[in-house]
Amino acid sequence: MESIIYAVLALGGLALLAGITLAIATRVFHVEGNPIADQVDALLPQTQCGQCGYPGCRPYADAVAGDEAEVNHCVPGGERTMLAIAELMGVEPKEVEEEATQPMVAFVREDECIGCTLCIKACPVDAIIGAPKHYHTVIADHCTGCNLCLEPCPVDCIDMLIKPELLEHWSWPLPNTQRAQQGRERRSQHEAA
Amino acid sequence: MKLLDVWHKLRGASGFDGGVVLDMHKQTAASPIVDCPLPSVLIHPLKQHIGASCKSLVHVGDTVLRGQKIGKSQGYISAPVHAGTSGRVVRIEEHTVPHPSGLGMPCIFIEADGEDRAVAVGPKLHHWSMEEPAVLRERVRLAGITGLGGAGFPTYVKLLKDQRSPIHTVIINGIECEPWLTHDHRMLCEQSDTMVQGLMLLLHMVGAKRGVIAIEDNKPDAIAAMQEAIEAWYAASEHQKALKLSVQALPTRYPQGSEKQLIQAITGHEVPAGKLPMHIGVLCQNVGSTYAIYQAVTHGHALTERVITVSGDALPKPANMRVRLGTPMRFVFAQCGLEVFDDIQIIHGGPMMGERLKNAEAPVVKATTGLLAMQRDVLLAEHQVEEPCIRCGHCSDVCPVRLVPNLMADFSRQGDFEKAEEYQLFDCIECGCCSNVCPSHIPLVHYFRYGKGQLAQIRKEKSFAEASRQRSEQRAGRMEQEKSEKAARRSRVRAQAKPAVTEDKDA
Amino acid sequence: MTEFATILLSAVLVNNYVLSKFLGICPFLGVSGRTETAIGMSFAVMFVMTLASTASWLVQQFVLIPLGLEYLQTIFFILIIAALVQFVEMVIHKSSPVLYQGLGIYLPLITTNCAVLGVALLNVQQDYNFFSSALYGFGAALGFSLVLILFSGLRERMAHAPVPTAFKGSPITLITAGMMSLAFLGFSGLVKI
Amino acid sequence: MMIHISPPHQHGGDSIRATMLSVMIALLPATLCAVWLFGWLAVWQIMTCMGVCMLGEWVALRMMARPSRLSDGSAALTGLLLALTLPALVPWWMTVCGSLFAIILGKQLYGGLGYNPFNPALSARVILLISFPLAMTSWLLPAATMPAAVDLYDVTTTLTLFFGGVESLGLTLDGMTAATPLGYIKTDAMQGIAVAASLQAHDYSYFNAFVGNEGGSLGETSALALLIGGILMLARGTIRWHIPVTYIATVAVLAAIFHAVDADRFAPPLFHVLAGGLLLCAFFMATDPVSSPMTVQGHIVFGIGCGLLTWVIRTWGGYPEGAMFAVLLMNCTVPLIDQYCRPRVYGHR
Repeated sequence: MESIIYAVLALGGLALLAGITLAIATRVFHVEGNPIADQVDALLPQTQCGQCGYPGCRPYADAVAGDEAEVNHCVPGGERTMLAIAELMGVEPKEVEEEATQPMVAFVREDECIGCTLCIKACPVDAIIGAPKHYHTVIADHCTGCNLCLEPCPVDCIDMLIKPELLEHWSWPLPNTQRAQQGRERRSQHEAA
Repeated sequence: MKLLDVWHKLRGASGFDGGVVLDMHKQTAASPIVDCPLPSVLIHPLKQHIGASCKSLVHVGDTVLRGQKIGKSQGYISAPVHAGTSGRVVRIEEHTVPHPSGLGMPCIFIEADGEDRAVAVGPKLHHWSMEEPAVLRERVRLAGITGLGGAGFPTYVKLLKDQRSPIHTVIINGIECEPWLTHDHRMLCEQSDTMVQGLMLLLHMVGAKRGVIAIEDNKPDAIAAMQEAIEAWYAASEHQKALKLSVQALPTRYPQGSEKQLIQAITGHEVPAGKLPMHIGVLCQNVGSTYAIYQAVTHGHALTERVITVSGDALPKPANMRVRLGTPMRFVFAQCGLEVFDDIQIIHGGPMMGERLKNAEAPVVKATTGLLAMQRDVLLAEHQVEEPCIRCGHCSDVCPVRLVPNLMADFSRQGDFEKAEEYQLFDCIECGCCSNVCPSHIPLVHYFRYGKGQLAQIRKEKSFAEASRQRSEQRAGRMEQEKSEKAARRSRVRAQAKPAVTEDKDA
Repeated sequence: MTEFATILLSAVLVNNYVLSKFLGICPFLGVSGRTETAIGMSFAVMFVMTLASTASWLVQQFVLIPLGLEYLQTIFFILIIAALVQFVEMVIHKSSPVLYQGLGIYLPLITTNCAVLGVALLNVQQDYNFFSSALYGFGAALGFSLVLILFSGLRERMAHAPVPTAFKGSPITLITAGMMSLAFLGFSGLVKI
Repeated sequence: MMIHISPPHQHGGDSIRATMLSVMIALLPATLCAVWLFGWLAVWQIMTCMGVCMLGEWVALRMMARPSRLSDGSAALTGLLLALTLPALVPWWMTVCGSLFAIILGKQLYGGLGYNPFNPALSARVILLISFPLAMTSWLLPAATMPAAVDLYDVTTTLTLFFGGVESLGLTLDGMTAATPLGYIKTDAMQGIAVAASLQAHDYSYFNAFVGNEGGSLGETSALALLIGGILMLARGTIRWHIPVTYIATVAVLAAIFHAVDADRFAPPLFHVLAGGLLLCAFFMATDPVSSPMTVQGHIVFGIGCGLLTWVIRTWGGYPEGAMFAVLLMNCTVPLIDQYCRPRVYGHR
């Protein structure tokens, strides 16, 4: 009997001691905020297109950081962004649902534009300029190709054009050897496995 | 690390690290420079240098003179483009240029009138030693001179006199370490007096006291010619003994002619990463550039012609030629007896750093050092099956920048570009030594170019995303503000018992 | 002095916890994917193991033996280790969020790392005094770290190798661990205990 | 679609096959020496190893539906290297097992040529040593010192020995085997016999160690043949000098220091350099490009590490010979060495 009491007391005492130490430590080493969301946001392409189902990149970043969303919803970011987020979050990579197409840029057919300003309000990055009753113009360098201006346009005068390939923007593709292609495949398999 | 540096110094007889000894194929070493005839149409791309593109100053139908500025430089690092001959502008449109992508860029087409009337960019300055260096430098800028060694960096930028790091040594780069090419060799032999004059001019422009003409020891005739010219100059001008001119013969080893490696070989100092040679007080000029600078200053000639080597194992009559810029390559090859290009690969530049071109339609530009017509089946890529890396380390042995090429290539292949950058991918000078010695035939340089391109792309996307974010946040803030203003106004409206109708309209 | 050297050498090389005692295999396989994470884990394990071996020695000598509660050894030791790991986790979360993210689930798993419990129990078994047990704990952790870091280097190199499909992932990892174990057999007999 | 091909367009002409061939040529003296010492038995061992390695590689690649790589000679080289590390008397099935270990476990499972983190031949050798300790430490006497009953230059005798073992000739191991110098000084040291006395008792001579007339694996005994091969490779630029030189120098320096301190317990440096598989490992195993570091600095670290471990295991370890363990252990460290031993890049401080 006595030994049981000793045992209980000793174990309880030690547990209490550990508990108190940990309680104090929680206070001392408390971590503020969620720095992960900022890091996720930094990886996103900031097109603000909403294709992920969230109203912009920051909300999606918050959702991913809070484990509320999968890492594979960013369409314009494509595989590279998905892999980067998956690595940051330490989760398994997932296939990107829709692969983004070539980079696009919006273009307003000015002779058809009625100057309604609806697209200006829709643009998430202020890339369309123009006054009411005047032609609107897309600043091509600012356009993220998010398609959000297409919907509100009452006269369908906005086109999405493929960004032209310029000599200055050309960069070397992967070498054409078999091994080079295999290397890339292995990489993606490895990330996915 | 210090100990290693000592070791490098001890070993330093050959000057720089790594490097390879190549088959030189200098068939045209003894062929005098000949003039290439003027073609009927000259094609001038609007960007022939590193830096910002030029803006066309002429319109279709305009008549121009040789040396007339037709492309205006935009930005600090840029060089204007001049008409190659007198004639009429017939077209301004996209045309293929010597670029590995095979893409085109806007070019000005000039139909020659055959008279070849010229206009100078300024008065002749035969007594340049009386002139201010800044005046001479401006002349170089106006003449549109870029480095004629292949990279095409605008020359006047290098001639800047910087108080913080005064230039003490001017090196004339007569190394010509690329196989096949011999145009610098011929220039040194045929224009040795002009070279000495040009070196004097450069010394004057940057205020340096030491001038070195660096030549690889496989060109003994050039070394002898330059030595003779310098001795003659010393004998002629008693009063300028303060200047030290010399010819330095260096062992034949590729890439001796790479600017950074040459500077290391001659001065023993390394150009710090991300800096230019001027930061360690050295100016390095190519033989062709020196000649062009001298011509621009003394005669007011714009850069409208250059000397190139036309060679290759598929070319019947290889030659060193003085070619008008803008001459279509097909025309140049025709002068050397090559009309049909079946199974022949054209290389723009030397075989180590030159680019393969898809066809012979592109014009000769400022950066053209040579044109090679090679039998396809002798080229590396034609029988290159990339095998697994056996980590033999030859690539890092021969790397003049002391990189670890196979690991960098591996990271690039796997898409791990950040890691490749950590291994100093951007310090690679793409000399091609590593690919040349690789027993597994791995196209290492290609991987580096791919990696560099992707990294640049990622960076561009990052900065675009950052800008988009800022705009998006501004917009969100603005909308928030508008919303709260609206709400405030509405509550104000509600608080006032019977508001005026007009006020409501405002809201 | 010789005794301390013997304990240390034996724990690090000859009787390496991972390669010859097969303790701590879970984190050894789990956290060895990247060298940086492995180094972080090594420090965490070194800290925990050294502290755990000393703390358990103290508890053994001053609580369990006087009270005759040696039969409660396991539960006491686990309590101490669990509390220690919690503490370390908080410290790392505060001081290095990236490392915290990288270690992921394996940090709390140090609790159930048999190597930590093993070192505490072996200390008792071998009747070490206070300094010896601290040294033994540290040495064992050092050996664990050495092997973990070397192994992470090998795994990083293997990550992109064209390993046959059937051997991708765990199989080749275990084969490599076996090869390392073979190599470490070279140290056998180095220290006579 | 345009295919983009980057410069350079000129190649120096080096190839994997040439590299492998060059190593094999450098191994020729050691191989001939093995045949001289152990007669036809050496031939059977070497042929079995090389044949099984090449067959194993062919089958493995076939099963994985990958292109055959037999023509580059890497499998043959692995077989030759493995054979040279085996005692002459190893039964044929062990040789076969070892060769398969080397090619399949040591190489193909990791993805084939260029990806194996451990030297295939050495890993197979260690697996055999640990699995069959007795057979792997029974060192046949060289032909010159062999009892007359056994003629190693006779085809049938050696074939019987190879396939049937010693028993099939009605002999026992005792009369035909001898301990290696490293082996007997270790056993004698345990009984408190001084090194010099032990060497004298076994008629050790530096000359025999140099030409190879002593117990040991097929290709490791003759320092002369290995040196010729090593110098050949150095001269042809197949390997760099850093690993072998630092490796051997480290062993020699350590041995010299300790020998100077206590000559009775520690063997002299020259003995260490000539004994066991040190030279074979230093010139042919440690320099295996795939499993050694990339850079010169890495090579120096690697060589010193190998030397240190070799000497430590020989002197204090349970095994008499530490060279192969040392190389294998250092193979583990190669990725880290590669990461941390990089030369200073041009223009960086």
